[in-house]
Amino acid sequence: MIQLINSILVLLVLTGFMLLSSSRLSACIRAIAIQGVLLGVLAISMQDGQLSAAGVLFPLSSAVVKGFVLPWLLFRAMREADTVREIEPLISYNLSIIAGAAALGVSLWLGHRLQLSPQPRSSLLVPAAFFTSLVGMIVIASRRKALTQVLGYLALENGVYAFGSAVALRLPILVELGILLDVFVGVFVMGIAIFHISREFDHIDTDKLEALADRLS
Amino acid sequence: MLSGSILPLILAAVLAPLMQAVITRTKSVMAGRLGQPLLQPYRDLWKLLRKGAVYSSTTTWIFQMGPPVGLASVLVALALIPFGGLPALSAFSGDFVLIAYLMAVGRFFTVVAALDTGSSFEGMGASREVTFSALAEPALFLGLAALVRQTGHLSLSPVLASVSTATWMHAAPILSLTLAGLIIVFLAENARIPVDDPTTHLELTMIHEVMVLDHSGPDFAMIQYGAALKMWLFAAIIIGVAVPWRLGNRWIDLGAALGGMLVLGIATGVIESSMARLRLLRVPQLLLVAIVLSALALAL
Amino acid sequence: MIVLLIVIPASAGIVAFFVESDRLRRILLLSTAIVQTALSLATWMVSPAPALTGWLAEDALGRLIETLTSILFLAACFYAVAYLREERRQTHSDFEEGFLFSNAREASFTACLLFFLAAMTLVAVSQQLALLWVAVEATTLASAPLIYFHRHHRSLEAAWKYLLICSVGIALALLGIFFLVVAASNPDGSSVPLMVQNLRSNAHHLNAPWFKAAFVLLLVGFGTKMGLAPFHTWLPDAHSEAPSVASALLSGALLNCAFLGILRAQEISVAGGLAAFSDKLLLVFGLVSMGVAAAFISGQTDYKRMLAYSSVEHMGILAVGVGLGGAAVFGAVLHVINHALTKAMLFLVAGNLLAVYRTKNSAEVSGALSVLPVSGVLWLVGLFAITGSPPFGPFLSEFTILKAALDHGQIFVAIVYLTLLAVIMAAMAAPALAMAQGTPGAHVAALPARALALSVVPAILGIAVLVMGIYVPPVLTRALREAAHVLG
Amino acid sequence: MTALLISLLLFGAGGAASLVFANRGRWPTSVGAGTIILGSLVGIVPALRVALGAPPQALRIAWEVPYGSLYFRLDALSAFFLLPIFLISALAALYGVQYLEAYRGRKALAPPWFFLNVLTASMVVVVLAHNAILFLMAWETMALSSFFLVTFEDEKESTRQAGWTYLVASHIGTAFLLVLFVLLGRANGSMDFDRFSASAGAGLLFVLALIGFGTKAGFVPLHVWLPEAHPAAPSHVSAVMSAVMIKTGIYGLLRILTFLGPPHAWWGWTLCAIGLTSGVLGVLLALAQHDLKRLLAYHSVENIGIIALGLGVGIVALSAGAPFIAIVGFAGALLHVINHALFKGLLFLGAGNVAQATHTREIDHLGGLLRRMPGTGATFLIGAAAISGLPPLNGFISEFLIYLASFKGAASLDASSSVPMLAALSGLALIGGLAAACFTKAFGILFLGQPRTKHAEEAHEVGFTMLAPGFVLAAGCIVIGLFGSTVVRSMAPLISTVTGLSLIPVGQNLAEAANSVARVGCFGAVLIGLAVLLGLGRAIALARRRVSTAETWGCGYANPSPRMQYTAASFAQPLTEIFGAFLQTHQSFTGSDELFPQRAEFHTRTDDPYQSHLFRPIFHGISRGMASLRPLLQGKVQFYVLYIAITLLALLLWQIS
Repeated sequence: MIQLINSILVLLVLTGFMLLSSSRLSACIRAIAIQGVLLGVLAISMQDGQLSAAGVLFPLSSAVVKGFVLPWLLFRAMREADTVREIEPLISYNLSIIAGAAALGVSLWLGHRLQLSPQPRSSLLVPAAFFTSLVGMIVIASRRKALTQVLGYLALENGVYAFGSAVALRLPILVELGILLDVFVGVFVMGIAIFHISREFDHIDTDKLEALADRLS
Repeated sequence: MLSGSILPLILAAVLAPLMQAVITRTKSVMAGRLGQPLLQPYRDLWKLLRKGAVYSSTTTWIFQMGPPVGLASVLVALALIPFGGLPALSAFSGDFVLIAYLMAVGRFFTVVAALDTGSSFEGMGASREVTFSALAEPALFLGLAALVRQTGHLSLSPVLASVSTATWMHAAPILSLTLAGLIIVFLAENARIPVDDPTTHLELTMIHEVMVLDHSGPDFAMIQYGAALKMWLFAAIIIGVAVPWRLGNRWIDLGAALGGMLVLGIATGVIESSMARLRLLRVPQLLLVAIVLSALALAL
Repeated sequence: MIVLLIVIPASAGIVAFFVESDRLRRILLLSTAIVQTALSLATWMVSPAPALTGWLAEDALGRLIETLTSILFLAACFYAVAYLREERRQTHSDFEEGFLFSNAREASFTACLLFFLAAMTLVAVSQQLALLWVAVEATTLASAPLIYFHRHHRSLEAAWKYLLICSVGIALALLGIFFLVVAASNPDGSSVPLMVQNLRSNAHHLNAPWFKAAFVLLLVGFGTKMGLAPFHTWLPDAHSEAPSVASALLSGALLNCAFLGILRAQEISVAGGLAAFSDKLLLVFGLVSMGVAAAFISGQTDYKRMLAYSSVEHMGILAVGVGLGGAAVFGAVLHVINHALTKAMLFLVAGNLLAVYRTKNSAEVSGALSVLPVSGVLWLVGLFAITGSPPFGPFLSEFTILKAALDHGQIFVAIVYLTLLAVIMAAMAAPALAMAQGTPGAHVAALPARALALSVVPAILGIAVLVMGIYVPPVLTRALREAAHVLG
Repeated sequence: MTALLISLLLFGAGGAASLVFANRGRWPTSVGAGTIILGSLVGIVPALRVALGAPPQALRIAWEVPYGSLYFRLDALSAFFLLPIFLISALAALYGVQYLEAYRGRKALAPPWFFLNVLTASMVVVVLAHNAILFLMAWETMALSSFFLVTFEDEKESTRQAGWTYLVASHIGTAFLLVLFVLLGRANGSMDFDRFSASAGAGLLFVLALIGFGTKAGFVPLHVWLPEAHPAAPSHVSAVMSAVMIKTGIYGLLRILTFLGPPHAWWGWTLCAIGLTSGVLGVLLALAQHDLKRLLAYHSVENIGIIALGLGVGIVALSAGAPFIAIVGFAGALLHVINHALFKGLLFLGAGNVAQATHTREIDHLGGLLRRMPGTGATFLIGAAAISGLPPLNGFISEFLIYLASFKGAASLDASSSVPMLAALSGLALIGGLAAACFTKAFGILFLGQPRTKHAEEAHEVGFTMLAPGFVLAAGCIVIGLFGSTVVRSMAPLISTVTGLSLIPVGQNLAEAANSVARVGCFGAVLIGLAVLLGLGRAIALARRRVSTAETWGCGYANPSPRMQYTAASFAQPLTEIFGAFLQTHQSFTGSDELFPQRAEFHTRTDDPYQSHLFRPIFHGISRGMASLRPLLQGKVQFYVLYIAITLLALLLWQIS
């Protein structure tokens, strides 16, 4: 079991790097999709042995939403905005990978500082979750395309969710559903926004979205 | 209220023009001339009093108000001046403040009267008058403060009464510094050389005389008489400090004081004929010197 | 009863989305707002029973925020109805760039307003932190379309930034809540339910490092939504581009709801004896926010942005107040009310000025007092109130906070606080006065007969601000004490 | 107390009514002015009674605001300040009736009446308040209402600028007061004055009070708002503000002193220093002005300086244990509060008459007004003589007392304590001289000689209701000047409240001083009598002689023109030259110095050196510093998220490790 969990977490980290390194949006979306599925599996495998209906049903549904529904939405948005790759991000891909490495370091330090008690199944859990969130922020902060930023936001959410599924098993199902719903609606609304952006500016580079600022008058 | 003696007032009223005569006489003697008779000022006053008057069409009642107020203020002030050991007609704590401000009243109305004519020359004189008097005031008050601090009294009569040979013995430097300051104020307030030249004929260089260009007849008489009284007033204060002999016998004391006045008059004459009028720009410096002297007297 | 508070606006929102006739929809909006206000006022008479196994319950703090929200919403609705009518009439050419644009469907706007209300109410009454989180996120999603009411690129940009930044922040807040679960879990590993009550009662064996991390995350997360610097970046854009009604609700109501999230965390921290730690953070962010606000208010040419930054400032004041503890908390909670009323009024008035002068550049506005007497006067009232001069409400609350700061010997805090207040006052007064006074320029739009509500609603709010400055009702004082009590 | 509440009620009602009847023609005017006058008449009675020694009255009502209570207390100090407030406000209201008519049609007249009522009411509450919150509310209401009165002519850019300066200045001042009151109330946790105690270190509290109240009073360098606001305001408002409103700053300072217990000597030294600088710089700056109301505004600074000198002398003496000096010093300062109210009110109203009759405040554009406006001219002359401290007018009496105190101090106190005394008396002398210079200039150039422009030629006397207040005030100046001793004797309760010394010795010391004042009065009367006699004498003498009129003697030049008259600028030039270092006068000369010069122009302008060299740089510095943060918000959403991330990590590193 523990091996499974660890390997899932490692995969989670790897998808994070994939998200950071790949310039093709489709690849990034896939990375997010994989993360979604991984999280579902993780959530199930965390509750060692005693499987409850809810305990299985909910992770499955979330896996479905995160692994398939959202990616589908995003692909549609991509097609509407007919853009395939993130050209010249604010910082180069190498640099963002280095940033990712740094993020990994920070996450490990944090995991060392914040010990779960009693020891959870994997000491990798906290670092991996935190790393995924940081990757999400790095992506948002370093990419130009609105779509990529949504992906970043999803990665952030995945990180949070990974942590949640690990420690907060006992979160009431209602809350979990609420959270899931929120993520879904969030992405949905953002998708609409992206649609409007692409219609307004006929592309989705956010560097056109800099009209509002406090420049020296 | 009227505790003291009326004699100082009478003496001032009678002898004030004489002092001016002394000064003029000294100057002419110094210049090798015979000079006018000592009673000339009285004659002039009498002549002016009998004349009619010419008023500028520009002027208003302010102009006519100037001379009476000016004269009245000096007369009232003289009622507070002791002389030769005789206490003033009236004395109360702080009376010297009243004296100084009565002088200010006279000045204020002389100045507005001058401005009333709308003449640029009189305006100029007025401007200089207020400038220099504004600087002379602090010097005067610091000098008075020095005397007050020395004697511990708050009224001019006791202050001057208590300046005795003994005081001079132990506080000579203080008193002489104060005296020097007061003398400068005396010269400035009475428009004498080196501050102002009363006998010049170029209006542009005058201070006091130019302010009264348009006054004539009785008005001018009042102004002249007032000027004489004002001079007497300051001289009396100076003499009160400078002539400290109080032998008890009032006639001798009076004589000493009068002698002092005579000397002061002659001294003024000598100064006037021995030095030239300062450039107007230098006058403030002279007054600052006076302030410094009095301040020094206080610091000692 | 509590459920009703949420269900009524939510269902009304759904209905409103499908109602075609404007009249009916507007009537629906107004009646919902009235009912909501009536209900929330009723909760002061009879405190409602907790619902959903205590997930929804009204404590003093919640009730205050909830009532305030519904009252502001009521005011906003009356204004909005009039505003929407006006919007119908005039052609939409952009003030700044002159291009033509359309508005969003009024139906969806109304619906979002109602959903927004429902979400905010849920925030106020939910005792379950995760639920509270869901509610806060819901407010974001419900209000984003409000910001994008005018369909042009600037408002779109504002909406996008709002969505993205707040979502990121909220995600962090969720992480914080999970951390809280860990921090609060019993030694044997079994975790306590995420109810404020239980968390407070179990606070004595909080796991300090985990809780600190949790508090930091919650502060950053909800702070983003609340507009604490340096997370406030969405706020000026959103407030300046949203229609004034929306701005009024964002500043007056939404920010308080986000603040409530932080207050919940603070409650736990106080109960757990970690106040020293959380107070420090709150003080730092409070003063930083005030400073940043001062920096961006001075020389600010856009008067709606100026008001937005002033909101940042006042959020900072709230943080300082809570961070100081003691009597300052009372002041802070009082300030929540004062700021909400004042700022809502100011934004509504700003809306009126905008409609007449058709510019957001304060340099191009002058003589409001003569063009719009009521709005002009209210604008000045608002200016003096918001800069904390008597006899208006904010003075009392700001004074209370200052007094507490000095009484606790927090001299440094007091000095910075006063200095920044003075700077902000000086910086706000110059443009705001120039707008109200002087002679109106030639470019002033010809006045259409404007609806009465547009000036009556802010006037009522203005009167409320004045009253709050010279008479704080005892019942309110009691509620404030009760609310302040749990916050140390 | 009830009477005072009634008068407050009247002010409130009048203010409200004048708004309600805003568009009912003359209603707002008559209602607004009427209530002020009526309220003042009602209120002045109890004030007078308590000021003359009736026991203090208090009234405390619970008030539902934090730390607040409606706590009014009327003791000798409050009563004393109430007198000028009521008197000047009533007269100003009467004056305003006609003054504001000039604006009918161009501006709404209801607001100024509303705000004048509010201003009066708030001033009354300020001096009555016995609770910090109540005080602060009234204090700020006072500032706001006067702000709106100052910006009455808000169509002028300069006026708006002045308003902003005033608002910011008073706001900053209030900030210091907030701290002051909180610290005072800290010990007993109550904001009622009678629970106050100087627990937090009396020195600090004194400094806070000095800055906070000094801003309102106009101590240099906190005076910068004054020369802006007073000229901008309508003249009757300038009169109220300059004559009584800024005095509330003095009131506040005295009130605080009563909480601080026995004063330290350095407080007195500080006050003397401030008084000296304010007095001398105030009068110098006044001397350099060409705008009549600006000139008067600077004279307010000067007179506040004189008051500060008196207080300083008093405090030094108190701490040195010399009751007579202390009592006389305080008496002088406080009497000067009333006196300044009288003659400064008179002068501002006179300036208002001139401004309305000639539509200009430029002294150098006027001249020869005495013939055209005899009433205004005569009253203005009395005011000018009074403010120059000339006997037999009131200004001299108060300055005389301060002189008396400082001479006594110079005579009796030890070397170090006598330094402030000497500074005071020499300073007073200099100030007196300069003030005389300034007002001979003002009166001479305005009213004497010949009109310099059409403005002055076409001037004609204003109506009776605008003259009457001036007459009343002038009469006041003369009465106090002649019967000052009675006033001084009656100040015993006040002085004992302020100094904390017991009534009997205070009475005796005051009586001693009053004797001198009585002599001064007598001599003043003699002076008048003698002057009249001499005048009569001359008239009789000239009656039977040839009295002719001619052109002014132009030293040979036959036809002088008005443009050849001495101007205010040239009149003041020697003094501004001498003290140039303090004034920084800008001079601009256009013209040629050829053999036959063509048309030449010479201008001088004197800005406030503190405004231009102290405060403006500070404010610019602040705004520049603020602007340096702006690049942080350049609109890139990526950066915004980055800020969040960085802050988060920084916090975690800071808190968790």
